[in-house]
Amino acid sequence: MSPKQSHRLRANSTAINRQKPVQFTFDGKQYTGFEGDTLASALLAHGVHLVGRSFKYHRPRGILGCGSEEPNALIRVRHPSNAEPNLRATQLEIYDGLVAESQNRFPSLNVDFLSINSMFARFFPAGFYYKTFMWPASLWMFYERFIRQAAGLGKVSKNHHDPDRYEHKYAHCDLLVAGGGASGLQAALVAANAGARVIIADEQSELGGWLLTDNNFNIDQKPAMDWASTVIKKLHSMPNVTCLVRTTIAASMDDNFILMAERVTEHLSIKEAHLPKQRLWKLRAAKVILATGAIERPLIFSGNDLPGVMLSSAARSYIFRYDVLAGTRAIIFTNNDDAYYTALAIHQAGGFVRCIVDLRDNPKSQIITTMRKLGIDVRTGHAVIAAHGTRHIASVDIAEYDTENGGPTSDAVHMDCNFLAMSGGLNPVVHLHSQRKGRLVWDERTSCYRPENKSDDWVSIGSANGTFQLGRALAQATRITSSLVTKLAKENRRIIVQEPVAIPETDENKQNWAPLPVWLVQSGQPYISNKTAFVDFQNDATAADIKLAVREGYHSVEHVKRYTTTGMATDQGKTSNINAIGILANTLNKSIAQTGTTTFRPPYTPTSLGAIAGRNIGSLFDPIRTTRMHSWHHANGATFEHVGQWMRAWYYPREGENFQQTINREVHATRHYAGLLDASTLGKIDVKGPDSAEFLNRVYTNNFATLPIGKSRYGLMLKEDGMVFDDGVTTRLAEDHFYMTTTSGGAAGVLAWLEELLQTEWQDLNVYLTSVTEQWSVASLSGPNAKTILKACMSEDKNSADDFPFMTMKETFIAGIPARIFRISFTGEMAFEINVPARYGLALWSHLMRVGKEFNLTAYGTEAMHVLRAEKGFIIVGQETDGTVTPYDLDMHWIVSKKKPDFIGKRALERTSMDEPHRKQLVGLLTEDPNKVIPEGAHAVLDPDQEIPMAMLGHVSSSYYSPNLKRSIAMALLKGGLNRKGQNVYIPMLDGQKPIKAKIVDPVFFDKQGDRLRG
Amino acid sequence: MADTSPHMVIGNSAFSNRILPIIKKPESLKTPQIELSEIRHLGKLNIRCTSKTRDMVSKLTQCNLSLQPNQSDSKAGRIALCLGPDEYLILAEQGSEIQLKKTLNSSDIVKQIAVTNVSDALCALSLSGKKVRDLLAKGCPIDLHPDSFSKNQSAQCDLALANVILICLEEDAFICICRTSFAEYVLDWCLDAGFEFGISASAGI
Amino acid sequence: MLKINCPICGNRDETEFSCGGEAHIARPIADNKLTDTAFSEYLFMRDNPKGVFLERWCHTSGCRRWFNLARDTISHEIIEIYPMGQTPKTAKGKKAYQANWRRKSKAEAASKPAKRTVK
Amino acid sequence: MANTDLDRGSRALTQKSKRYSIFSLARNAASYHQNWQQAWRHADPKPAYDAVIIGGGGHGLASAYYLASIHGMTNIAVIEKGWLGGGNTGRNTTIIRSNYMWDESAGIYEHALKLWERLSQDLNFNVMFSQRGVLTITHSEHELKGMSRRVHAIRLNGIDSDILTPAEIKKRVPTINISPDIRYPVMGGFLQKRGGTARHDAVAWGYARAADDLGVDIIQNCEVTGLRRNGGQITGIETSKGFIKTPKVGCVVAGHSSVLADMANIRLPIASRPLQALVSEPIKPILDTVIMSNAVHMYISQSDKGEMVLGAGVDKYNSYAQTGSWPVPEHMVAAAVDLFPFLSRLRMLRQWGGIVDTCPDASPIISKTDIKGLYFNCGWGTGGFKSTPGSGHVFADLIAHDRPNSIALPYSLKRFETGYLIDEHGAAGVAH
Ligand SMILES: Cc1cc2nc3c(=O)[nH]c(=O)nc-3n(C[C@H](O)[C@H](O)[C@H](O)COP(=O)(O)OP(=O)(O)OC[C@H]3O[C@@H](n4cnc5c(N)ncnc54)[C@H](O)[C@@H]3O)c2cc1C
Ligand SMILES: NC(=O)c1ccc[n+]([C@@H]2O[C@H](COP(=O)([O-])OP(=O)(O)OC[C@H]3O[C@@H](n4cnc5c(N)ncnc54)[C@H](O)[C@@H]3O)[C@@H](O)[C@H]2O)c1
Ligand SMILES: Cc1cc2nc3c(=O)[nH]c(=O)nc-3n(C[C@H](O)[C@H](O)[C@H](O)COP(=O)(O)O)c2cc1C
Ligand SMILES: [Zn+2]
Repeated sequence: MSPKQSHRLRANSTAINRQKPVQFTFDGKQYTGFEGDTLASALLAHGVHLVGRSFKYHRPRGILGCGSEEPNALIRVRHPSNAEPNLRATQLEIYDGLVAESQNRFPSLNVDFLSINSMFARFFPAGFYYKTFMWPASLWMFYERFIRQAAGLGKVSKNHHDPDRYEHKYAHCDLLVAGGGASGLQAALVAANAGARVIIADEQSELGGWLLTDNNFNIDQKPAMDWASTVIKKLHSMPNVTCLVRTTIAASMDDNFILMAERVTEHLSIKEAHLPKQRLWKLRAAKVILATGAIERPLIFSGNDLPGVMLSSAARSYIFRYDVLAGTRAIIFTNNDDAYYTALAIHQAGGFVRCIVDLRDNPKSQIITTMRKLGIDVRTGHAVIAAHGTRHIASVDIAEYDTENGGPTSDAVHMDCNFLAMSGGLNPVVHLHSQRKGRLVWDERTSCYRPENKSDDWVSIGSANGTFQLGRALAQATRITSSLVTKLAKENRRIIVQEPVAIPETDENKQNWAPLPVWLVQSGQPYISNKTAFVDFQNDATAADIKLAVREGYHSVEHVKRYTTTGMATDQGKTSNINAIGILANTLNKSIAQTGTTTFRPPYTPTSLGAIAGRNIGSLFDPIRTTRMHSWHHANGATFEHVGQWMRAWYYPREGENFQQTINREVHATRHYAGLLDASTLGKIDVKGPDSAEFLNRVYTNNFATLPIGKSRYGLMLKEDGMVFDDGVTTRLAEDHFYMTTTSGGAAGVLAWLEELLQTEWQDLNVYLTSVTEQWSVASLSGPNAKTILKACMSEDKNSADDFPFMTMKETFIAGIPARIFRISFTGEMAFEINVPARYGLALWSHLMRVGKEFNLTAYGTEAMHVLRAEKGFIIVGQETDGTVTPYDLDMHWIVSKKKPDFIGKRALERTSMDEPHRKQLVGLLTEDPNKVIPEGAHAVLDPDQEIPMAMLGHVSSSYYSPNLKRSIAMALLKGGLNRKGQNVYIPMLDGQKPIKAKIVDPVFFDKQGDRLRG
Repeated sequence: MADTSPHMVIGNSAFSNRILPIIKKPESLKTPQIELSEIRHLGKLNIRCTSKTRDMVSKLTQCNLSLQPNQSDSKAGRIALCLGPDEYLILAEQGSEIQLKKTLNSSDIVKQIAVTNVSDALCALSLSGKKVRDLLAKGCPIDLHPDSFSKNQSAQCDLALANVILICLEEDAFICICRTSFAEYVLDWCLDAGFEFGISASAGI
Repeated sequence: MLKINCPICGNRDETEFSCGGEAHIARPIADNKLTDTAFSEYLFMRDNPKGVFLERWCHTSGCRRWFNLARDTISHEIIEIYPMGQTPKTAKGKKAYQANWRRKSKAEAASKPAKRTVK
Repeated sequence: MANTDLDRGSRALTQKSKRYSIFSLARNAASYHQNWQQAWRHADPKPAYDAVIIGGGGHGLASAYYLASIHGMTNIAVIEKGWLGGGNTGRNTTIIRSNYMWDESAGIYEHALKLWERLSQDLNFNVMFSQRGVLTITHSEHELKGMSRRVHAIRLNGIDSDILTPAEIKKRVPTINISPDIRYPVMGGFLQKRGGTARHDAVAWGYARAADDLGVDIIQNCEVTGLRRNGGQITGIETSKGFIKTPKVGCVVAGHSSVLADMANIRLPIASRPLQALVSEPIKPILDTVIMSNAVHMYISQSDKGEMVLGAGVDKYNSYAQTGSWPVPEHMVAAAVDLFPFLSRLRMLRQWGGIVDTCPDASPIISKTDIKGLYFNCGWGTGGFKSTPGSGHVFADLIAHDRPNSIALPYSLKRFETGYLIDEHGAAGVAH
């Protein structure tokens, strides 16, 4: 049996559905609320105020607000497979089966061991960490453990599994209206009537904004909320309008790029699997209207953080929206008229308003008279100088107050109570305006920061603009939206200006919105009371902390923020920042405008990381690219290697083979019989146009203008700094037509670079580039039997395989498949790179393997390819080079044309430092012990016994066991390497083993003359 | 030339590693609201030419190339797309692109143009159904509202992490062209994103 | 996130583009002799103004065309977009172009064929 | 390197009454903390100084502190246009490590790390240097090879570095996802145990307080608007608070270096780019090691206050706006959620950017210029917080002696002419 909803009123709000009771638990106890309740309203309905403990002092905390501004009521929700910390009870809509619990307490809310911190609070003023825990130095890591353990709010579950979906959605509109209060609704209506594509979004569960709370007057002769409902209904019916609720506008960025976080199923007890938990909208709006309303400021006095102390507007919302009377013996503490309406509401709901304490000396308003007439004790020129209670407010001290000099001028009167509603005036919600670097101006009259409406693209209206009077807000909404519509209509024929647009009329109570700003209510003993006068409730920053920061020289508002952590909690200071600035300004004897504000940053309220990640996780984090032969590799047991986004067959282990055995077998087979490699991932670029030869001449270091048609040439590309960028073989297909290949990883970069050169540097060249990487599948057939196999597969003119000189190309048919065959070799064996239109890739591969079987054809992967080429001393860009290596360093002087007047990188190579003998240069290494394979990446030194730090010569870039040479081989980039051939070096090991001794040699280990490759 | 063989008419599927059809849908739905299939028998020709030779190319290919970038035109079973000021893509019946290329390369303007067969480099997916725009909007940043992206419009843009060309055929029917090596990614992405509306992916024709 | 009006494709999100950095860096011809210092100005030294910056961008995910752009590096406002090979037309853009130290650099002078021409 | 106390510039605090200790804390608690003194004076500029440091970030303040404490130059000032530490010092993800690949980098970063290890004591200000270990994870065969190269070099340079297998990583970081099924599975990593994080603001404040104590004037809200020179010699600076005469000017303004250089008609190879970071809501301790991944572009740690602190790679275009572009953090979050699934149910609390001074070789510039008396310390880009003490230390030495010491020498501007770059791109990836 769950307890009774003792504080639920009999009234009948439309926001909650009394027909639908909802069961939930909080800290293990069962409660019943109604559909439409938030966790906060449902708990308050049971008289539960204590819902959490504060961050630093573990003070008991209750519910302060009624929406996203809430700093205190952070709770954790348990799900079957995980838990979600730090959710605001004031926004969390209850559903059947909700399991919620309080945070930051041990063992329980009522008894929290760390609340002892509160007693020692005087030892932990702001910044105390910086002053202590320094001795002895070695113990900081020990202290830190405890500090960390005490900090932090909620807990996440470690064995977390998130079954939920999170969606992203791009959207575009003519006008985004942020906030669905009276102003926002009117703005949306005006724009929608003109035919604009409108999105209106509000973070609450329904549109209406403040009207949902304050509904005792008329708009256009209808009760305010009826007017709103009519507008909402109209908007819903229009195809050009999208109405979003539970949608927080999280960020406003350059060019009206807006992020919105929509909570789709969080409030439902049955969450259908296909619907996302949240949806992140990525919106581009032509214009934005910010109608985000205002947030009430607390008043700062000793004990203002006790459970039972609430914002006045929140208290009113709980009464009107949720039919909940949060306190039965209420003190109202205010510096403006608005709180009197809360007093009235409490009174009318049957609560007892013990006293209205007004800081203003002699305020005059109809409502004050009304309250006095009702016999309520109204004390103007007074202040609540302290609130008392242990886990709940029990009493207050009230005294006459001198607002000029800041202090009580009479003895305090003690009054008991169980509730306090406070109002310090309104802060327009300027966050989205400020995120865009919109300026703020301090408005002396209304005592608030207002946005400076300067942009054509985003405008603030209504309370968000400091226009608190409803009638004026509606007029403003109408006028400003109409002018935006006029601008939009100039660019967009869909939008038709409607004139004149009627402004809704209101009969609201005329009230004085201007508060009397008193940033800090002092008791007679300020040193003591300031320490319990909370400014930032969540981070436990007090008025005393702010004053201490100033005393210690932290004067900038940004320093105060960082020294005291004010405004840095999960509410980002929605209720605290302006008060803190006020106290700071007073302490520094400056005006608020001179003091400034801290920087507003996204998001408006914390935004789920899961929603931000969306579906770009798991296998969809980054595309995987595969070749057309992939299924064969897979079926034949290949292990794959990542090469950029490509998955390449790395090696094909057979039953019982280890890695090295597989590689040995593949390498051996290729050298002795024949091997087949899937080379489809090589980048391929079709180069066509009259200036193609000239172009290639400029981008390669060697000469391509002289390349005869049908012939291929290896080329090296540098960047303008002279460093090796890419390499590959390019073939001339026709006078004005070339077929270029690039490395697999470099393909996109090379194409982009070449395009850039053509479009920016050399616009005079007439050349077209087209990527054909995926158009062709490539099988590289190599080994002594390669020609035989090729011949066996050729469909016509088989003899042409005999007359096939090295570095030439032929177009023919293989197994009936049209093919371009290149007689080039990366293994040092007689080899053919067979290119076929990609759709035949698999057919070609399978055919070659079938026919090759009797000639011992073996599929080999990239690892065997690496070994084969290393035996020949061929470099791999990215392995022997790292962006700091020139062709000279690779001992490839031969490939750098001395004749060409220019090519990319030429001038850089001429710098004096580029050909200096002590640069790191490519050499081969042979270990003394032929069975020792040096780990790749290891560094060589001359003297292994020297002290650390050692003088290193350079690193081993490639290192393998060569089954053909029956020994290990390695390549290295060593300082002055070319002149050191014949010398010994040592390679120190990481694992404590003895350094490996090796001799510097030429990097070509096998078939130095290249007889095999030429055939 | 290598690609002039009659053998080219066999189908070209980017999904040789996949078993289709796959249907993903919420339990509440009877039938999926989005259909995806590969258009396998489609020749694709990339043509580079300037305004000087464009009319000639139009004539030789029987395609209307007097298009603005990101516009398409379909005529007699061929779709021509303008990808940029000097770049066009022609989608034609399987095999006919070979003939087209031959025609262009044996014309007088051969020196001034570049014609590249990209039939196997690109994969064409047909996406249709009443929720198709909602699906695309999950990963495509351009404005897909029917007012802004309607019949005969096309766009080279991003779809999630792949680069694609979208062609609007009808209010609720699109062609999505991507590089074949990205096709599986695009398929997987669509299947996952389409679950909300129900999606069926079939091998296509 | 910027909205960039590609001269070919129209307004697109910044994510579709790649930024190529400072525009109007004329490439010295290797044949024109330059000191290492003057060459390093071409290779490494970059204009990095707080204010109007002329840079070049490519619509990588779209038409793959390069174009120039004048952008305010404080407000991110795009002042002007103009074709490759041209100089800015707006007053702000013109000023940024002319005020750039590079206009007087040796490297820029060496970008025009001197005694011999390349080809 | 820094061996003696004098080398470290250790002066603790000369004014005994200002020193922080357990006792001072207790004493002050008794008097309601009414008697704490200002951490530093709010000085007004004098007409002339022996040297001026422009930029009140960590590097500038450290430079001033070491000029005063080691080189005895106390008639100096730090000029800051805004508030101390409001630049990148106040907005970085605070990763500290010295496991760089090239000898030159190992030289400066290890020098800095040694200074970090005693910095709280040296400054009498707890900068909360937490040596919880920095683990760089790798996701491909290719990266494993790169890691091997780095670790070998690092170890031979005498810097601690351990290679960990995925299982060992899982043991140290239980919340990490080492499933082979994710797109970039964790294949290994290397750990610098001495690496970690520090409380960024405290670094600026601690240096400011210690420098002030030695007589250095710290002048905030004072923007330098011009550099005055006579022929080839610097003679003073124009500021929003008037002209200040001085024969030596050290520019340490990070993202604004090109702006300052322009005032002296000097060219720098610097691009000012946004670098972004974000924090989640605070939670109880769950991650005790700093994790970095170059391949998926993200790094993450948990602050002492409990937020998860995440950072990514640098944005693609120049900007002075201190904000970045959304796709960058979005990608970083996806990478982080993949590696740490528990993050999906956390929320981003705040997201911001800084203006980092990126250099073509991803290494800094600590250099004289063609103008006598004008020095630049910049180009730290995305990774200079870790070097703060070392950078200040060698820069002070350069300014005092008008000659770079052996650690600073490779970082001269001349390298862009000779081509002797210190290319940390390939080796460092995201260089934090
Ligand atoms: C998001 C982010 C994450 C980072 N993460 C790391 C990390 O994990 N590890 C790491 O080692 N590094 C990191 N860095 C880099 C690191 O923050 C910087 O390299 C370092 O803090 C630079 O310090 P600084 O003192 O040189 O510059 P800053 O702290 O920027 O100080 C320069 C100061 O100069 C002032 N100034 C500028 N112009 C003028 C003028 N005209 N007159 C007077 N004053 C002027 C500025 O106001 C500023 O205060 C990160 C940076 C960012 C932005
Ligand atoms: N607390 C108050 O705002 C408050 C208090 C008293 C009276 N009023 C009265 O309300 C009327 C003003 O109406 P209004 O329309 O300007 O404001 P409003 O408060 O009625 O509406 C603002 C709406 O914006 C929403 N919102 C704010 N930030 C958001 C974000 N980032 N994302 C999504 N939604 C967001 C809020 O949930 C709210 O519904 C005035 O007459 C004023 O006197 C308001
Ligand atoms: C390591 C680190 C931790 C931070 N933690 C928080 C935090 O807990 N709460 C918060 O609001 N901001 C936090 N910030 C961000 C700062 O509030 C602020 O955004 C950052 O210093 C940049 O300054 P700016 O946003 O004022 O421009 C943190 C910043 C850093 C560098
Ligand atoms: Zn474009």
